Amino acid sequence: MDLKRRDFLKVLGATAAGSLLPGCAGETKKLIPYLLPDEEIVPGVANWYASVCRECEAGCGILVRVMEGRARKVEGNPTHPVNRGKLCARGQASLQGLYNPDRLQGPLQREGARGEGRFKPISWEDGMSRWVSELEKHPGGAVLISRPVPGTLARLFSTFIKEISGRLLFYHPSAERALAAANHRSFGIDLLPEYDLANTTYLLSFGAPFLSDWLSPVHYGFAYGRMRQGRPTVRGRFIQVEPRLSLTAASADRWVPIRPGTEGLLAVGIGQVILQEGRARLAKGDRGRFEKFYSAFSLDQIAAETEVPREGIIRLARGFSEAAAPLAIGGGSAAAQTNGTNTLMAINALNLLVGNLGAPGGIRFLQPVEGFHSAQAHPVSEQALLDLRGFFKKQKRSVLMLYQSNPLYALPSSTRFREVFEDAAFVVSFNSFMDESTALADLILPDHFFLESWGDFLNEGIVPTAGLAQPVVIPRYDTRPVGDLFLSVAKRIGGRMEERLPWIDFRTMLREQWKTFLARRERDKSFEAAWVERLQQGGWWGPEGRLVSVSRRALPDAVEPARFEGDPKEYPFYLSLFESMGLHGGEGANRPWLQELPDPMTSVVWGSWVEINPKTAREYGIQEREIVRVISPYGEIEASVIYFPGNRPDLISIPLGQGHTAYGRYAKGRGVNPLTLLAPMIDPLSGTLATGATRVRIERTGRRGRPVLVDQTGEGTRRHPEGKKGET
Amino acid sequence: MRKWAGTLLALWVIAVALIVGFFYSQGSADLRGQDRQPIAFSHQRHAGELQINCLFCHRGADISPAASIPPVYVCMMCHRSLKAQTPETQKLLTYWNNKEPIPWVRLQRLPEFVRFTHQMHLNAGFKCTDCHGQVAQMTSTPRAATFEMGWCIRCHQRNGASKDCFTCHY
Amino acid sequence: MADTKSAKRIIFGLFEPQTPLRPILDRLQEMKFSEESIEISSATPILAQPVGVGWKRFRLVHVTIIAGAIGIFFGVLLAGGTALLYPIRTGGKPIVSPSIVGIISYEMMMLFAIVTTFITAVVKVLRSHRVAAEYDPRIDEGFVGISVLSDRGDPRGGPVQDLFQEAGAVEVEVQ
Amino acid sequence: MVEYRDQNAPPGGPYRWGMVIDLDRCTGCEACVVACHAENNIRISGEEEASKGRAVNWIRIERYWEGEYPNAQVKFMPVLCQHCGSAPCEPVCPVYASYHTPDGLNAQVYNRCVGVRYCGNNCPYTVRYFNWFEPHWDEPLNEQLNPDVTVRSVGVMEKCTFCVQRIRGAQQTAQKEGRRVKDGEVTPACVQSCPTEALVFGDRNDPNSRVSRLSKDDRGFGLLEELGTEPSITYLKRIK
Amino acid sequence: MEARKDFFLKKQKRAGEKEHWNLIQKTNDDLLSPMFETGRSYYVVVAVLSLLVLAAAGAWTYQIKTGIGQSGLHPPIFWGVYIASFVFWVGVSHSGTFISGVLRISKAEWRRPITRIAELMTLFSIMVAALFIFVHLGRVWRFYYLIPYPNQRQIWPNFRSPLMWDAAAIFTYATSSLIYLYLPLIPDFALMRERVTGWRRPLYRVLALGWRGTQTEWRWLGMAMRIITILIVMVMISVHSIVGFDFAVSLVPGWHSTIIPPYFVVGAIHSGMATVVMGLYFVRKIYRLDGYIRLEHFDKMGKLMLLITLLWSYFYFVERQVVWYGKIPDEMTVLDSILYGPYAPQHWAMIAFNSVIPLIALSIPRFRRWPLGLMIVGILINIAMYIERILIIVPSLGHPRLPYAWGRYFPSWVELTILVGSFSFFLLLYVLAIKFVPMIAIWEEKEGILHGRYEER
Repeated sequence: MDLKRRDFLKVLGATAAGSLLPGCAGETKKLIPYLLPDEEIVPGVANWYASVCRECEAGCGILVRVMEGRARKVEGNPTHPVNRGKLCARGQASLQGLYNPDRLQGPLQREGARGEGRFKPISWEDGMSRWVSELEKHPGGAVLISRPVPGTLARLFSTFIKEISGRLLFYHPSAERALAAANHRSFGIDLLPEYDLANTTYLLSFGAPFLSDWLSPVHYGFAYGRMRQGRPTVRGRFIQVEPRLSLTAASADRWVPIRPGTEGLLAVGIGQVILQEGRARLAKGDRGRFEKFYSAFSLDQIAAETEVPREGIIRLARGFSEAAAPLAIGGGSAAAQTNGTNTLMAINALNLLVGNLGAPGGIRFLQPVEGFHSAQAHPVSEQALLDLRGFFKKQKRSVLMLYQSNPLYALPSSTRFREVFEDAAFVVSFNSFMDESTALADLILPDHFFLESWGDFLNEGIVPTAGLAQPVVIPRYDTRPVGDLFLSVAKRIGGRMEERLPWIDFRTMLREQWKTFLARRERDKSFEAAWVERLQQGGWWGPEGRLVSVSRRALPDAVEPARFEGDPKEYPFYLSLFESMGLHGGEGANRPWLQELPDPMTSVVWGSWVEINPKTAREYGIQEREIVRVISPYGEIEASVIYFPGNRPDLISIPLGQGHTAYGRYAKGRGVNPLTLLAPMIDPLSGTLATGATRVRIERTGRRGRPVLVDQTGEGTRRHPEGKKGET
Repeated sequence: MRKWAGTLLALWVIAVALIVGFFYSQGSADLRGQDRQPIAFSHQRHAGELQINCLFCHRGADISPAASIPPVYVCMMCHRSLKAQTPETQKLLTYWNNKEPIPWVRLQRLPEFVRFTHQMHLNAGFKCTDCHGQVAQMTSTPRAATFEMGWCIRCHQRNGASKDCFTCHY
Repeated sequence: MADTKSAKRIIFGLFEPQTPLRPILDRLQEMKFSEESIEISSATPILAQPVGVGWKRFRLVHVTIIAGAIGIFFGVLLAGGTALLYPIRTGGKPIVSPSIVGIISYEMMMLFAIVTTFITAVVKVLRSHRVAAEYDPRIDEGFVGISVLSDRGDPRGGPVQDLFQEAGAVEVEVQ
Repeated sequence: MVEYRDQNAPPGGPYRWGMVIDLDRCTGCEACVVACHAENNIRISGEEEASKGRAVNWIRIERYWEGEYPNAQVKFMPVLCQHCGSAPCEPVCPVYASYHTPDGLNAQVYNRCVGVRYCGNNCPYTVRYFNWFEPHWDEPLNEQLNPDVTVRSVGVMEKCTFCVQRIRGAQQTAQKEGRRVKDGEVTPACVQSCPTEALVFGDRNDPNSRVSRLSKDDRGFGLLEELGTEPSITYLKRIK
Repeated sequence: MEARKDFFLKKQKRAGEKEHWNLIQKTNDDLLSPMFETGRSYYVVVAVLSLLVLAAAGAWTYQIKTGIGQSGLHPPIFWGVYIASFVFWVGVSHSGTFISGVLRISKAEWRRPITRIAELMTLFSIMVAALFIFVHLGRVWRFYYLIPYPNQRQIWPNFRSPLMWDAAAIFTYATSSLIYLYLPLIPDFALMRERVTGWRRPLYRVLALGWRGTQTEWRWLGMAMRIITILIVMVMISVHSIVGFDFAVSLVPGWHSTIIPPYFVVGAIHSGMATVVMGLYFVRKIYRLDGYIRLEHFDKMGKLMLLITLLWSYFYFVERQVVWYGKIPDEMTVLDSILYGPYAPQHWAMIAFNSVIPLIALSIPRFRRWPLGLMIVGILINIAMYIERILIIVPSLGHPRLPYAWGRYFPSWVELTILVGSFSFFLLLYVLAIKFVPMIAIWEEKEGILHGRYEER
């Protein structure tokens, strides 16, 4: 019998017993942080708790609606400057992570050989002892791969790892490392800027999927809305340059289907025209340098290379430079090449040419929240992860720890990252789900879900905020917050470690951290009052971050052509992998809401597909929905074809996120993981994996697939029901 | 005669349908549930003799859709200090000491598709007894009214409240 | 069902199909049997004008029309009245709209008319059984029966039986 | 003939809830879709059912291709129940499960529905969804269900309600305070989540509400309004 | 009619008179013999049909237990085989009333062996049709919400819904059909009452209402028949018009057409006639009633069918032509899908079976006197009419106005089982009825014999 929505009698009783009995040890203590006196928890009436969304790396502020002790709905926090009360599909679906039927419910120990996938439950005590003894057995050999956790947890991790002289790698697959590297090189600042889309009048985007999964889609989505219709007389123009018509390009006024890997060249061409036509707004000192750089290129050659006609380039340049507030951004497919960093630098140079740094509608670097003591939590590139292979080989037997990261899925098999797991003496995972990497662990000590735990989130890039997360529901399973684990191990190890990490649990550490911070920020209030206020608000943020002045205005060292793996004759197609709206890099694949969320462009749900330009498909005699084999020098996959008029004819595009071999019932064995096709091509400047640098060919199988389309026939969507009405 | 047989059959079918429908519309409330309450709680004793206000225990009634069952700790507010022990209060103490909720059997249940809010009705000036009867004189509390739709509608009509379906069903 | 205990009796003569009936009927009328007390049974309708009882100037179609009118009234109540009892707005349609009331009333009119006509006819058929004798299977084979209703003590009983015998009745029976 | 009059209208006349959807802002990100799923206890159909075309999206983002490469264009159009003033789905329901509320909502009363599915056929927007089976949530996903919204049983039609549970909540508050619901006081889940603020919700009978003002925009049109459905949703054309 | 009135009263002395009365006895025996002579094949047929019906009942039970999702329906196609079958069976039910009604009104002599077969068809097919309303309901256990009766909820059904018109019309029609079948059966029940033994005897005794064959009874029967015949033809027209309204009053492209109600009536009669011909053929063939269902009857039926085919083709042409010429985009989408799109094979098969083949075949006099051929044409027409019901429902629903929502439909095994079961149920009722009522109205036949005899002279 299903537990129905209003079955609150039982839960109410549980709440009553759990939260109201004095002297209740263990987990129930966690309920006391509720902001409301327990008398005010009334069945049938919702309570709202502010927290920070941890579904992606943007760190939106959220409000969680809790009724009868259960989280019912997640909504955007209207006061949070990152998302202003809005929330994306993934954030909404975080509830299905919390209540996912396949969550790990307690500590597990491997049985049988590694990778066999057999685990048996053990007690926390035993689990912790094993972990500690393994750590002690391998001094100096421990590696922690964690998702980026800017804030107190990063400080805890880095202190801990430093004390055991291990390595700490913050990694997230779609972290746009190339963008950070390019900005660092261009502007000399180690921050992600805020692109002031809302005030832009001409947005030139090179592949940046800012409306679906780039940096902070909600933040930029909000700004996009303002850019289009937020100003009474001005409507910002928006051009998207990329080989595949992405979700973001769908909203653009014009889509420029450029040849993959030549985005940097196009940027250079545009820059050249701007300079030649004398529209550059450069400082005196820079002009010579710029002219020298740009004069080295021939516009005709650029036009030929990029396959954007010369007039088109000139038009783009004029439109861009004549605009009141132009802005060029780059990322996504433009960054996913071996020349990604240089491409992005060339795009940055466009912004330098029109002098929009710090201007409204331009690029702004904002000072992070000051006075917050935290360790750096900048994500590392794929190259850094791959370097671990050598480390583990050399170190021989060492301990690998995983926190909320799944590198085995996120890295192409051609990178042979699996070797790290094979070489590790002991693998501990703190993940909440049995994902591909966790399945290879020796010990699983599952963390609380983020809605059950304390935490904070220091947003350094984009909009500076310090988000504060509190548990909104009683932990559902026998899990433990990872912070508490590290602190208690610190106590077991003792010595200097204990000195550096003296807190009894993570909550105490967090409070202390914030006490120091708030003491400086809100001097007139007592800590308790300020703390409660911060909890209610969901963190701390100032009225408007201070601008950081940019000292460096660098041009790319060179704009070299992108390298591709695979002979163009044998492998005639470029490959474009893109993050699907709901699943992103695959983290969302175990949330049924996201699996059933139609892909906005193709309306596919619950599976993978291959997008081919209809013209190309017809040349090959491929029917729509036919299963096709995509072959690269490194692997092959099979999936159904969807005719996609927004693909270059020489491009095959496949969504990421499916093809899990583990990760619960909704994800496992569904669709294909196109990462298996990829060659281990790396952008040398940023160390980022160049996902667009592999060439492929296709073969027909003749079998008809059954991709699930919400747009059932697919025919009708070729015509718009409104005809002329939908547009002007 | 054949015609009558047909009529009789039709009547029989309608009668069966009505009977089935009647019981169906009763929801899943078990009217004999009071025999199976874990503790023989007496409203007569508490609300009647001791004159405890309804809202003291059912504290959700005027602020929430649900009147709510009191948490164990509300019972213990008094029973902690009471010296006299009966087998029934002993049961209460057992629950309290084991930190278990009391599995009360629900008697006043509306079907899932009915959205009833106590709050609105109390705010409109109704008393608990208007619908639940003289609870203060009952040892067990069966339904005082049918709680069927027609019963709701009649009252809504009498009091000029909305008869719109979307008031209660969504 | 003819009741043997009642004061009435039926004299029944069964005749071969070819037997001419007119003379028999003429004789019966001469014997002052009223039209209402003579009935002819046959396997198919044979007379355009029946001779039997209960054939008054009753027009079945009147019943039909009255029933139809009641049906219309009922239909109006059903389609219009019930809608007014608990008015609910739907899709820009008025609570009571004439065409819809018309459709329902039409169906109800037909239903009432047909059912009432049927019931009336059945009642009439059942009531006509006072006069006729029990069914004889041979009637199905084409034989024709003549029933004469009279009081038990009626002196004409004997002569009627004689008449039937004379006319070549296959069987004469008194019920 | 006999027209329906509401006895319980708030001060200043009845509401007429409506929405404005700015297609120039909509980016097709589908945040609204999941928000709606979370708020309204929409079932998870699963791959098998979805492959039969039975996936439920009270609000769906329709995507239309125009042109061929390299001039291919995509347009998104969020389509949800238009809460027609003269809804084709309403009169065809034999049991009044589909009807029109005094505040302009096109209501679906689940417990009254017997499942003839005529309304689904007659809806020109195809925004009505049917419960082909008893909905099921793998434990403990069901713990997320919103207690304010009925979990629909097998055999009934369901559709967008403009998050009536939120509207009723706001109306009750307003009624207690003897006033009308203020503009922006209540938003359906989709409107609340929309990152680009493409969706705006409010009372069309209030001339000063954002919805009323925006729907007078030159770009405004009603989806299939030529059918005389009087939709409560105004779309603002996308500028190209 | 003076002469006829005194038919019995004249002295009958002509030669061959005796034979004539023998003929009446023979008629009784011949027409009753199917009720008493039961071969083994009969039981086989009943068993097979019962099994199929049971299978359908099982499928339906399964559907009720699990959900209507067992059908192949999905948005936007909310109606499929069930409603198509409903419309089809309502259509078939029109034959009986139309033929017997119209022929009775026009006093056509050749109706005599046809009426009973047709009337039974009416009753059984309307029963099957009504069943489909329930099969189709999503929550059939709540069907009583559709019944107008005073209830505690104080809510009545919505008579603004065409489905309520349907309910009223079907109820009226089913009741009337039962009465219309029953009235002319009374004398036959009386006849059978005398000939049967065992359990059937008390049953017939009740059903015969104590019939004695008196002229008063005949008179009342005749009058009731005349009135009800007229009324039921009026009901019949309204019933299928209302079923047509279900579609015509909606906004669905391809449905919203003023010609739909009369077109439905004609289509109904078309399929009904075809079914009657099939019934005639099989009853005649199996029970060797060549002497009663004669070639002239087939010839007449053939002519009537030819007329209806022409009428149907005309209506069809008008409907499509108007849409095609008007070129309203949404309507054209539906029409295109039917004429050239995914539904084209079915559509052109339908045109062939429904119009072209019958038109050619039935125009040939010799063909009309070939029962087997006529029966085959009947089968073709019925297949085509079923396709036509599907083609009215599915392509229209499959192409709603917003193309994103377009869909295709294929029935599931549950739907197909129930569909087969419905045909079996109809046949089973018919086969069982053979043992229960004479397939040809015996008294009418006898009346015909005597009448014919009279006319000869």
